[in-house]
Amino acid sequence: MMDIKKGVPLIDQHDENGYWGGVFGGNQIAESLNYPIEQLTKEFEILRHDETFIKERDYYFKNFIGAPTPFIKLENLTNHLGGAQIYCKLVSKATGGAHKAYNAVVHSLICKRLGKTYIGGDTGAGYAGKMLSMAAAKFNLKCKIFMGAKDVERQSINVFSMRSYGAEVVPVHSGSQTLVDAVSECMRWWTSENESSHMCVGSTVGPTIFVKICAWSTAQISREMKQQVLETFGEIPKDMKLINCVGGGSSAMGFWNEWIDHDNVELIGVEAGGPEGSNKHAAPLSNDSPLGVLHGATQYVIQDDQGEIEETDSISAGLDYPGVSPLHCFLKETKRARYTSATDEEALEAFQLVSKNEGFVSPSLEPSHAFAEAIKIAPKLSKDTIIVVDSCGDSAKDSKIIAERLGYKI
Amino acid sequence: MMDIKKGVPLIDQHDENGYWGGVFGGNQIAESLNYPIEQLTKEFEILRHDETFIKERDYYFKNFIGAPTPFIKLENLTNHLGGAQIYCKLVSKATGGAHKAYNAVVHSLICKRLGKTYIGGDTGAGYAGKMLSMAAAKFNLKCKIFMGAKDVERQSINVFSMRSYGAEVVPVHSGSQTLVDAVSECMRWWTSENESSHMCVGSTVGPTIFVKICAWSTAQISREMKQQVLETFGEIPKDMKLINCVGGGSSAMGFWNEWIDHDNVELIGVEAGGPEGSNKHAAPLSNDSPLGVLHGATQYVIQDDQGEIEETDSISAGLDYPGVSPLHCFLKETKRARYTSATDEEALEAFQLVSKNEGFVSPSLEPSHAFAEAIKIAPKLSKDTIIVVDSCGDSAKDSKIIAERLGYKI
Amino acid sequence: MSSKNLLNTFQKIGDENRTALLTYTVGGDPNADISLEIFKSIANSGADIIECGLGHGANIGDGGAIQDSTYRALSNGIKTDDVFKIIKDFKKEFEQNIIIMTYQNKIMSYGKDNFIKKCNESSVSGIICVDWPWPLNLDFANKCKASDLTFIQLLCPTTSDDRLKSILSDAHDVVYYISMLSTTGQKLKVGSEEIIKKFNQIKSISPEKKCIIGFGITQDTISDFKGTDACVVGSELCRNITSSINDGQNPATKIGQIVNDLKERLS
Amino acid sequence: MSSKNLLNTFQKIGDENRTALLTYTVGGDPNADISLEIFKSIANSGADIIECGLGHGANIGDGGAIQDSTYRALSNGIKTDDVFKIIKDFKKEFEQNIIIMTYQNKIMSYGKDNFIKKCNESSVSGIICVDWPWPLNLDFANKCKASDLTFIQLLCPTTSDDRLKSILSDAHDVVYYISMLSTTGQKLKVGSEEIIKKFNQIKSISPEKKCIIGFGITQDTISDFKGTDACVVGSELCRNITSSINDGQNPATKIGQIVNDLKERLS
Ligand SMILES: Cc1ncc(COP(=O)(O)O)c(C=O)c1O
Ligand SMILES: Cc1ncc(COP(=O)(O)O)c(C=O)c1O
Repeated sequence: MMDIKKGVPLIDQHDENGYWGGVFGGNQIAESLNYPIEQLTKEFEILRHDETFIKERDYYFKNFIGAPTPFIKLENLTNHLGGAQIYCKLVSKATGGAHKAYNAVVHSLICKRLGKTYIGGDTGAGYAGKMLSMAAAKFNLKCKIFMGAKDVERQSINVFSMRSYGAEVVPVHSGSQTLVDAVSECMRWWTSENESSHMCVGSTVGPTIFVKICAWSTAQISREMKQQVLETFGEIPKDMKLINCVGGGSSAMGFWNEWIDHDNVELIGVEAGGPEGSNKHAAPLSNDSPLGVLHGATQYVIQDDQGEIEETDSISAGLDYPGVSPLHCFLKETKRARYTSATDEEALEAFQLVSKNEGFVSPSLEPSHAFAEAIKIAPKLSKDTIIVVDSCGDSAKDSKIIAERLGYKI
Repeated sequence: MMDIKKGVPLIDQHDENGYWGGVFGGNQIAESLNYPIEQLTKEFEILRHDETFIKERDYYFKNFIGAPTPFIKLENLTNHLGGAQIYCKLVSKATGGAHKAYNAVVHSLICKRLGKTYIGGDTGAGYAGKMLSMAAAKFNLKCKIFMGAKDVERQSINVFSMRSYGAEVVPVHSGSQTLVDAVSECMRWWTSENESSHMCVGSTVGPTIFVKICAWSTAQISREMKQQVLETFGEIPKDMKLINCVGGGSSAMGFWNEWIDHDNVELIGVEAGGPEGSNKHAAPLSNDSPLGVLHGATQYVIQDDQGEIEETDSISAGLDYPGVSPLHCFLKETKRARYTSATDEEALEAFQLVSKNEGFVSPSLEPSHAFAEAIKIAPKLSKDTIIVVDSCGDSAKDSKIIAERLGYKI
Repeated sequence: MSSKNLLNTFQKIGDENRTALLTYTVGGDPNADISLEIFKSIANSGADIIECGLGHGANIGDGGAIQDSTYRALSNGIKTDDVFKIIKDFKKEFEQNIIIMTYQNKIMSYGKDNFIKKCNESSVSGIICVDWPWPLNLDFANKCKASDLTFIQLLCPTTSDDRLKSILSDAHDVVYYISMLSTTGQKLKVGSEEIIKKFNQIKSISPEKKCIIGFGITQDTISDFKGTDACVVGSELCRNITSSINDGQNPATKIGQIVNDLKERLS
Repeated sequence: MSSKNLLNTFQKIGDENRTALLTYTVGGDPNADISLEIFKSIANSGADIIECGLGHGANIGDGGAIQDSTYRALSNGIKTDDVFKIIKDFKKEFEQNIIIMTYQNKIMSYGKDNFIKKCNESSVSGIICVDWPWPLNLDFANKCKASDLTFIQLLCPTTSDDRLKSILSDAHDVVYYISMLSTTGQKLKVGSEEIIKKFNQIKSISPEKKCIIGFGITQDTISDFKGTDACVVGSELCRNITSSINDGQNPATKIGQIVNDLKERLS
């Protein structure tokens, strides 16, 4: 039986080979990446206990990313649904419009500490790439972003940002031309360039150290939220549910991190169910996909009987990933979190309902999946239940897609 | 001689007819608007001294708009330019991406206090409209936004937001199809609908009460910044210059409000110079345009010898306005502020320089005009001079325009 | 054409137990010649007094129909002086009083004194300025009076009783009651009884002042206003100028016919 | 084809004072038949040992040339069993040892034991797994050894001395030295002296182990590696398969010519 230990940060609950629960994660990488990963692992262990580094991180989190992001009650949505009280952590207000900024800043700071001048990263929705180029510009690093050609097309606003920050955007034309291929290509690049370059993996995926750094960075979300919850309610509510979309899983990990040990807080992850009627779900957890090795880590992954990654399809580029963080596999296996999915259509409807009721929350398509779940369950719950949705991305990047789907003329 | 009084809020330095310096502003409106304007004037005088209202305002400023927005040093830009120390007030981090959120929230709250259920507003860049629809959705108000047809086209991302918040966007096809026509049309609408509807003017223009409400709302920017300046420097720097773009002038007024009485703080307003070589500047102050009456207020306004408003042209929809706030006319006449302009090309260059050097600041085209001035003057100034630029808008809405101009493929 | 003269006209009509018919079209729409022709046609068809718009592009009071007329005149290059010339030429042949209806910036940019002087030279009787409300307009109104021009104050349904009294006490011989809260050219959205009630209130405060009723009056509704001092039809005429032009016809003919009809319906 | 056999082959070549020539192509590229033909052509042209890629779409170690081959095979429906069948058919006629080069997920999804069993049945001599580094691979490597399969450990320029020693001490008879930090198919970006220096270091630690050098070796650079144990050419062959297909020619012919040439340059 896999177990979660209390009082130990989730990111540290792996074994000496980097496996959570002895199974998920690890460093299944080419030998050429062994040295930089060891180096990074050592450096990160030092830095995470280095007060100067923590101060620097917090300075940028506060002054550049704009922490803390608001924690607000969605009165109208609550009234509209009748049932649980719905709150929202407005992470989309982080500079750049999503939680990806935390990981990008931390990786850029690490890159400088490593004495490297070049940083590269993958991106799906474009937020990870946007934030990394943003941070790279600030920290005087050269920057290269790998992005599936399909995503370059559908998330062009974020591509614009990357280019304007001076990053080189490399469209990846192999495979499904989405995030999975971008990550592969980025890892290939790093394999060649790791002596002078640092790699930032855009979510809690990849070799163990990348999972750890990313979750450690986004943990800022729940750290500040815990305070906000206490300020708002005076105590931790008896019955609280935290709903988050899960692509790679970095946003959910950040949103949940401080709550793992609080058993009265339910953690609900929402994966991308894809178009109604399609089988190309990007939902390895809720669809019980088999175990596999992808991008250096063991995880549940959508694959055929040949171990080939299957194409996924989601309206939300950020969730369109066939694998999922080893941490989420671990949370699923230990039953600490439950995972479900929402379809494209449900996400779109949720987007509309939330936008029309609650102007200030303008969720991108990724968190719209989380809202879809909240909308499904809230009416059946009691007024004493607190639902908190992480609105981890801003809709601006999706304006083209949503407008087309909803027939707005823009 | 016109004089500024010390110790009196600038917005209250008008005479009993609403004229600053006896000349600028006023209520040159149709008789049909007299009653609602009187009613609004009275209500606002009550509300601005009502603690409950102030608390409510501050609650939304903090929890929805995300006040305070960051105040940061632009190290790379400072080093690059050599000379004055350049700081930035990152107002673009306000929810929705610009300072327009403050005015929108205040007007929506007022609308509710007035017992009205409908709110209408004008917009140029689309930010004023986006924020108003955002606030309207939150406060359960029906919302109508008037926008020049040309602006609907060039700022389509913001139009998308308005529609998703459930606002009706009315494209205005008359005249130059830009902000000036949108404001006219909005006032016409209000003339008909003022019994049940409230009007929000999107900048510090229009009849005196609208100038006052707007400046009172955006004053949040300098209120919070003053604290940040004190935290950063321990005192008010001996030689500080605050640079802000000026369209209608709401952002600049908000940025300057708390500093009016500090004579060692120079206030520099930057208007839109338009395309290089063109005469269609949207720069009534720096080009010494004659006095005129526009949208109910006396102000310097770009007009021909027949009193007809002349077409302006600016790459930045938000600055593309032939008039300017009476408050700025007053600041110009009393020499408290100095006004200059930047061309489209200079703004674009500034955008690039700032983006590549300082990732986190991603100014829209409006504040890029302010940066252009900072870039011009900083190298000639001493290291003891502090320049603060108000980056009052986020570039996402301009991605199409900038990408086209700079030849980025997106 | 002194202000005396405008009052006289109204009084004469009153004595005849008639309601004065006023028209509004934009001076110079679509160009100087045809505009003059239109004014003549209006006069020949029996209008009592003629309002001549001196349009402004950035107006905030006109609905679509009058905006179209204004943009047409402006884009055909009509200037303030052209409008004065049209009026002057008209007055050479016709008796009807002319009232200029305009926006403040047109007057300011022309120069206030200059504007009044030119009104006098062109035999203008009165001025309505849409965006120059009482009491801000008092200085200018006094100047008008000194030059024998009637400055016509505006009143509307939401003008409070106190304000109504003050305005009327400052007003010249003629005032204008805006029938409803709207720009020009919208459908009449209040009942005519309500309008007439307010008209009566105005008359009870200032029986000696003549009160023009305007906004939203068309061929369909004009007969409701029989018995009042005067009413104006504007947008309906402007709309017809537009359609005549679109149909390639001379708008003066059509406008004449409509004014004839209005005249009949009002008597 | 026991692991003994693979070592014997190397030893025989060493005794002949030759450097073994290894080739890498993707099994099933572009389809089963032609792939088999290519292997035969390679064998007939004098390659000593044949690496057969069992490609994976989401690989993270292959450059463009090998990716193209992989995608071609996969999109033509090649499955793991097809690759085993190609190998089996090849081995019916040829003596050359076959080494499978693959990614961990291919083995996992096939089942580790099953995979080893099938290797035995198909007379595979060794396995290289790009994304299964030491020491994570030890369990599987031991299983291979138990089934008489050589699991070939990988080494690279940044493998630390300590790690190098540990890996070598755990390694089977044959190891693989990745010549530079890169994916497959990139230009050789380090000098061959440097590579040979590291090769010598490896040999000085484990003189009894055979060391294959790979990555970046082409017709242009292969002669530099005379005197080492063995070197592999892969991307250059895959690139030529692609161009032959694009030119409508049989890739087997072209590949045979190149292998001939490589063989000459290496001797
Ligand atoms: C706004 C947003 N939410 C969620 C995701 C999914 O990633 P993760 O599951 O790592 O948070 C992305 C990825 O791009 C994103 O941009
Ligand atoms: C970002 C931004 N800055 C400036 C302006 C100009 O308006 P103001 O001068 O009122 O701040 C606008 C108007 O839309 C805007 O969107």
